[in-house]
Amino acid sequence: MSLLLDLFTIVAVSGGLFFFLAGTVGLLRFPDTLTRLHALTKADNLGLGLIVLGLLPQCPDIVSALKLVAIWALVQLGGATASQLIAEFARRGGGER
Amino acid sequence: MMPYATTPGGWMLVLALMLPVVGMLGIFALGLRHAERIAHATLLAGLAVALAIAVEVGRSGQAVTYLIGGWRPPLGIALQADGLSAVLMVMTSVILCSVGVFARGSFSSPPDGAEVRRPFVFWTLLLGLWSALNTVWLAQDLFSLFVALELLTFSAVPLVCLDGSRDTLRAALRYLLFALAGSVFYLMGTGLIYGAYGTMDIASLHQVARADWATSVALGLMIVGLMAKAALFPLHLWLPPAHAGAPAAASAVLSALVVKAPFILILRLWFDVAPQPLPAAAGAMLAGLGAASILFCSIMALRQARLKLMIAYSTVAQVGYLFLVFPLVMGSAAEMPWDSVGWTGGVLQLVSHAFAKAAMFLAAGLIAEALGHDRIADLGGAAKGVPVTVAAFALAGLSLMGLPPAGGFISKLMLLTAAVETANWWIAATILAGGILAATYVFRVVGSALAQPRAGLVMKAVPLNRELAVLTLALIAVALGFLPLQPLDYLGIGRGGMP
Amino acid sequence: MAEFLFAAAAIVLVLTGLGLARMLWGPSPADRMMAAQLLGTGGGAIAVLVAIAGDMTAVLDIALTLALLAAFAAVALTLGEPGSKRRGGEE
Amino acid sequence: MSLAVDLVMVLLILTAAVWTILARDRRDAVIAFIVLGLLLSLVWMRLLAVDVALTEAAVGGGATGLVLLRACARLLPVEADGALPGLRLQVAVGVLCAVVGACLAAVILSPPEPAPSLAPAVAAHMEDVGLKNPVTVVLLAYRALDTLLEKVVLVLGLIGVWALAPDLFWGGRPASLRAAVPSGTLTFLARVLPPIGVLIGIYLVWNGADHPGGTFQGGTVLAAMWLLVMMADLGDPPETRALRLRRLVAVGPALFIAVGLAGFGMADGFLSYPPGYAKPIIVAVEVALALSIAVILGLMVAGPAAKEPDQ
Amino acid sequence: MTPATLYGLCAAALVAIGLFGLILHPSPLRKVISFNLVGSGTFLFFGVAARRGAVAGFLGDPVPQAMVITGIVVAFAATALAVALLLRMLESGAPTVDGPPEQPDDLSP
Amino acid sequence: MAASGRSTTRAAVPGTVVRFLLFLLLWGILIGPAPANLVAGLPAAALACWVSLWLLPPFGQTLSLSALLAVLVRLPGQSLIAGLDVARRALSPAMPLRPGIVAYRTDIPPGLERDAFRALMSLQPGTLPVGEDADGALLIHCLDVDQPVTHQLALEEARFRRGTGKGSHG
Amino acid sequence: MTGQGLLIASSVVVPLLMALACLSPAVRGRMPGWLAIAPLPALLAAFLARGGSIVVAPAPLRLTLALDDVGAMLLGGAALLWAAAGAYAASYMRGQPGLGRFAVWWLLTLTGSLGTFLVADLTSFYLAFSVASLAAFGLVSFEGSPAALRAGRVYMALALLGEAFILLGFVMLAIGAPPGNPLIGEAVAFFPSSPLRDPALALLILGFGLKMGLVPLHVWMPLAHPVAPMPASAALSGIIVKAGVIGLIRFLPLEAALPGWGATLVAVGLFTAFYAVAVGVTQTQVKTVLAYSTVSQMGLVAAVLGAGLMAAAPGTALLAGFYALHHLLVKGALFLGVGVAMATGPRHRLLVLGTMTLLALSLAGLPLTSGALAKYATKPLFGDGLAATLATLSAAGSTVLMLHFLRLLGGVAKPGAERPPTGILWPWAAVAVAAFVAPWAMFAWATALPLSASLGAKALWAALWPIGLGASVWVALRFVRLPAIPEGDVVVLADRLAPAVGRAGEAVERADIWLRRWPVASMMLAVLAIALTVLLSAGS
Repeated sequence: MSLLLDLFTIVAVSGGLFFFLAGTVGLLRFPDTLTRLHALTKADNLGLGLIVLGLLPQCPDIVSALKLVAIWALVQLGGATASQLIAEFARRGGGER
Repeated sequence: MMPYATTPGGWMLVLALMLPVVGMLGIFALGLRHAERIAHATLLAGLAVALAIAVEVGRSGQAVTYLIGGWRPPLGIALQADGLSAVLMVMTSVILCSVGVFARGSFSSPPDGAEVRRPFVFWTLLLGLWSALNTVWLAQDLFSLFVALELLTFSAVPLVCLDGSRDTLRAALRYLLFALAGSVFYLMGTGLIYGAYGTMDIASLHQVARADWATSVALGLMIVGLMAKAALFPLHLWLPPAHAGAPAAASAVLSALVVKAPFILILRLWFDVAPQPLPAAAGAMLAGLGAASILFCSIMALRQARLKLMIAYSTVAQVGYLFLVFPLVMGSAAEMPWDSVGWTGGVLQLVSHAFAKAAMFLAAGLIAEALGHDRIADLGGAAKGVPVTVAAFALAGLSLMGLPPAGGFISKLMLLTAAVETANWWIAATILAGGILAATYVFRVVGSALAQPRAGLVMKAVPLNRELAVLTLALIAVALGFLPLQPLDYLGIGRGGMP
Repeated sequence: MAEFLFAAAAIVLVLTGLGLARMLWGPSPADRMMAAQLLGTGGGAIAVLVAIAGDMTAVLDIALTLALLAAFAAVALTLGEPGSKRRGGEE
Repeated sequence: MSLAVDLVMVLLILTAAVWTILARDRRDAVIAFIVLGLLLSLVWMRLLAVDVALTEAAVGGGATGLVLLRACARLLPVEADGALPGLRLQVAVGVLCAVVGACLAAVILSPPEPAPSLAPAVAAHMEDVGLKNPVTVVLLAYRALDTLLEKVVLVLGLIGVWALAPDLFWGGRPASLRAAVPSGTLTFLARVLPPIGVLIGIYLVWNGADHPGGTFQGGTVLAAMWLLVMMADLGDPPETRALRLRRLVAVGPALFIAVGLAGFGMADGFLSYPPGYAKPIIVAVEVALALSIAVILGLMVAGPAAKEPDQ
Repeated sequence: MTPATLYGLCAAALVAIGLFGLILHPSPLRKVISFNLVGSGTFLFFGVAARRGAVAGFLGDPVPQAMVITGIVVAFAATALAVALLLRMLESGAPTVDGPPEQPDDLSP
Repeated sequence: MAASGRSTTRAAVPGTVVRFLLFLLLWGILIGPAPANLVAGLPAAALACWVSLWLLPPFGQTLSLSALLAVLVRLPGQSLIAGLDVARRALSPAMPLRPGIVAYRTDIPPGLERDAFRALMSLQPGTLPVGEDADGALLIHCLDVDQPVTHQLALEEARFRRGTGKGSHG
Repeated sequence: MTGQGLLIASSVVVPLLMALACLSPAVRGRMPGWLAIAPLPALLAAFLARGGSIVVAPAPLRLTLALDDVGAMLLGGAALLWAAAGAYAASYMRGQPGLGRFAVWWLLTLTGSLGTFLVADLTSFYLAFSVASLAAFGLVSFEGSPAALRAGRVYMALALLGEAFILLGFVMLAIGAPPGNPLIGEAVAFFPSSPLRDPALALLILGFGLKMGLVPLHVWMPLAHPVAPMPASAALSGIIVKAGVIGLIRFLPLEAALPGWGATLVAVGLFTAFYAVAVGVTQTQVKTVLAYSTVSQMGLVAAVLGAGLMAAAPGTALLAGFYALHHLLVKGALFLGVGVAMATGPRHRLLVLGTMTLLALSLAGLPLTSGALAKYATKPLFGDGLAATLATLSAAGSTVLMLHFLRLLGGVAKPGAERPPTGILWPWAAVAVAAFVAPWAMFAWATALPLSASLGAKALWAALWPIGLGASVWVALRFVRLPAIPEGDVVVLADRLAPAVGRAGEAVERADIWLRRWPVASMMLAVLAIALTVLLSAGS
């Protein structure tokens, strides 16, 4: 059982790492500001989500696990709004002078 | 070094720290209507506490100590009033009380009780500044001293730009930034000290300090950071505009007291923290900068067209004298540093300059109020309009010049004696040259103030109680000249145990 | 398992670090701010990994704080709009 | 392996630091500084100083960043930064700073053996206080004076900021913080996040007695939430003349001092706590302090009064 | 080399970098930022001391950690005050970029 | 303290209670189940609730909890699809991107509801709201304008509106 | 506390209180009329309190006043001249603007100058000396004309320099003496064996010599004395320079023979005596000539002291004092007399000019005048060598200078002047009478020589021939075209330095602006930190 959970953790966390990689690559490769924002929000949020998911079995107690989920939820909320704010900002001229 | 223990009367030290804070919070929370009353009550109570502490130090013949929360250093923080601290505390409270009386005229709340900016800011910051100063005089912990220094900066900077004019804002910003640079240097040093010794307590450090690279770096950073805050040449960029731009009551406090705090800290670092004996070259460097301060900034003072700027430059010069102490004390034959003439001379110079400079700035403020300007060349008639003020200025000037019977004479004579005793001829020459320059710039003002008024000059009347506040300070500066010409035992109280 | 999680944290750090190139290249402030956002998310990930791997649940609070304030900088950035005429107190 | 990670971290930090200095645009510099703050928060975590990491995350990433970005916003239309001076001077200063850095590095490279520490002393007396978070014990018991003075610093800082108001505006409201262009997204965030933030802030304060966290971290989070509300234009900064507001500012330090002075009667003296009651007293003081800190930080960021007081 | 030492060196570098900016940047806002950089480096020195002092079952010496927290608070207050000051100065029409030192023309009240 | 909410109507009380309980639950998640912590938890949750009521007055409409839950449950899946979408484009050497902005006319009235929908949208695959045009249409930035973006969004909107109890307008 | 002590104290305290009272504008307005009263306690003390002393503040301060023989002699003369000049001023300056201010400076100067004769401890001496020198600035620059201001500046600069010399000298003197504030006697007794004897002596001679106007430190005198109002000139030239004399008398270890230093002093003094004559005869202003005469006479006093120091001759102090007293009174009378002469019409002119001639030639040692006594009394000190010859010849020099003075005086009458006002006539007459009488009365007491000896034919001849010689030279000089030497002679060299000083000041200002630039100052911060670190670690 423990082994299975460990395996789950490894798979999920690795998945998370993959999406972080994708996010970073996207951030570096994508051609314009708004596109890059997609990479940031979507890939990284997913990355964090997978990592949180993978860590759940490893949590020492239920409270930490719930806290992990809460963290993920907060990041979702933050990411969803921050990306829009930056997008609005970028579209209005991106702060370029 | 005797281990710390709370001594009888130690609670008064807490009072000295907390009274101003309570007063400040009181004004803040209750609004302006009560500001002046609270401030004056606090000032009086604080003066009483300071005197009581000084008496207790003298009576018991040992330092008054208090361990905060009963925690013994190095874990806890100790407050300690030795003879030197007691003197400084009394000096601080007397000057602040006089400034309080003086400021009644310029920072009173309006009669309708509406809150206005200047009195509110002035009184709260004055009290904040006082708590900071008392902390600097009393705390025995390098980190608490850092916090106290910041407290000092935060109270002092807004006082500079109380006017809100463009130039004073610039001056205040410059002051703040440079003071912060100094603070961060000091803090860096304390960090290294903690890394090396695991304590911030001055007495503990005194026992364990080693002469190694880490300690040298730490001390170098701390002392130079403090020099920046003391505006020692060539780190004086911020002082002239800041001190000249502040309202007179604030300038008096800034010039008389605030720049002294970092110096006292340097003194403590040098003699209480650093591994003894320190290389003579290091002391000579500080004294060399002090000498440069004296000569350079006296000449600058001489060339100013504005009275307040002149006084401000004079502050830089006079602070320079304090730094002459290091080689004089280190080279002295006295058994303990504080038994030497140089030590007493340095402390006396600090105290007498504080009184004299406070009197000068306040006098300059009154003169400017009476005449409507402070151009030195056009001061004619001031002696007729505000004779008491001009007399106070002249008396304070005596002290600055180092002429008898003023306090500045005794202090400079002691420094000179120490210089001759230790064969530091260049220091002797500097002291003398500084005296000549000071006399010249003071005479320039007094002469101008005594000149005939320009035709059609209308002078504003100045309330007598404000003039008397100024005169009191000047008279104290002069009265200090009646101290005997020998090391004061009082200044050694509470320091005896340290080798 | 802890080893793996620590390694994962290290990898996240490296990946986020690469993202900092955006901070240098820009070209617009929005792009640079994205690097900060990335670090917020990545930092949260690192914190949770370290917290669980090192069994220091207190570290979770760091992640919590980072998550809570993640959007804060982005909000602050929008204060500095181009063409904003607002100066001082007047509206 | 582990050192390699640290090396990466150091590289990232130095990159951000250099960019903070070299960035041509001041806003780019501020962003780099925010990034640096987040990285430093991770460093503190790595150094196992979780309390500090929390503080750095809240302040470096949050409060300071906001202050600086707001400054950029208000400086933007007015004036450029002015470039760094010529290359020759840059090289000279660079060498000078490198020497300073080398001096410091030399100190770091020759640490004393064994490393000094007050940890045993802290541990020895933890029982007396009854709290489990050593940092909080240090802050509120052993070195309570520093903490108290630091709060006074904050109050004075606030007075200093307020002092900059033009006479006419004294007592009025600070300049609004609202974003130049209204944004529904921001409003949404400001409606949803603050309650959660308030809860987290209180949690950090309450939890700080026994676990990492504490007054300042919690207070900062609370302040951040308040500022968020102000930025979304859901609430204006309050009038600075309001006595109720001022009492909120003063309540923390005042309670701290009162408790300290009460120590003269009820315990061993100033800032000592009666045995057995230390924890509740400290927590009460912390709560009051957190409240004051939140208000002070919010007001400091908001700035001096910029409008005439309402009649 | 321990991580603490490495971060100590990093702190020294941070100080040097910040100092560079503090000396050379003409604009006060950049100076404030640079000051914060130097401050961060300084705090790291405390952190190194704390980490090295990890004994008695503690992960680190809590005393310097507490000092850093106090230091961060003070540095924030300093930053806020400096920024408020420079904004006010700007509103009063003074140039923000360093010129030669000012000689106030008229300081009379 | 919760009762001090200004506009708390009788009908809204249950909502208030729900919020309070939710915050109390969050408190429990943060600090653990030890009852001693309730000393702080109750006032903290009450304060949070009060703040929440102040910022977010109770809706005058009924929420369909099941429909909302359905939206939330879809979220991780959507998130996964979105992540995979980005990863595919980012890691593919050809980098298949056809970015562009699409205007999307929504029936959701401006206000909190629309803001919430936008937040949701920004987590959807391939879409990122970047503002509104002069007519009040949402401007959506897409990674690939060839995708049937508006169609998808319309479906999402319908689901969302069911959750907020206004599904009939869809 | 004795009556004598109180009298001594009151001679300083009364004028000081009068000065303080001037803080009240009402009092200040009336003060010029009361100036003559201020020195009266001192005059009384000189007669009644000789040998008395009073400790104003006990140990460790030890502020002490004491009146010894030399002090009493000079104090009496000074008080008399101050009183007369004060009365003279009240009348002479009536109606001038700023009289209240004049009174303040006058009273302060007076307090200090009387104090120098009275004080017995080191600190008080320095105090009195400083008050006298610095307050005199107000008298010098009182007129406010460009010349007066320039004179005031030069005076101030040199006075401060002198103060500095003296202070350093005192410090060296006091080192090794008991800590605190030693009495002058104690410090000087320790002096000859002090390791710092030579530098201290050099500094003291420089400082006091500056006050006396020894060449080349005399430059301020011909500038300062003439520009002051007439009564002030009298006080400056008659009394203030005696502060230097009393300083040398008090501080030279006259009991210990120091031939080297003595010889130096004699050489400098005699050179001064002749140099001042040489420059003086080229001058065209009455008061300037008198000022040069003062320089010359003070040179002689210095020479007398030097001679005494060489031989450790007993009684030197009293002899020098005697000579100085004579000069004090005569010079005072001469300055006051210039004012009288200017206000006198042809009808009374002869009497005034006659008196002035007698006074002037008395300075040259005309037989039967008091001046002859002074010269006679000091002659033995010089022995028989070159110094003696030169000292004798100096009388010829004085004659030349005085004749020059008298010739100029003849031409200064104001047109339309009639009888001089009594307000200035009587004070002048009183001083003149005292100048003739006092030395006669004191001769035996001060010199321990029989008065009759000075009236012997040999003595008369010895006094007469130099005057004859001087007169011949003066006549001869009338046919020589004398170069025009500006007032203050070598001070013009300093004037040439003025632009350089100004440029240096500007350079300092520029340096300040540079140093106060942010990058410079903050770089200094780093540089200093490194430097201090290196220095601190150098020892370890």
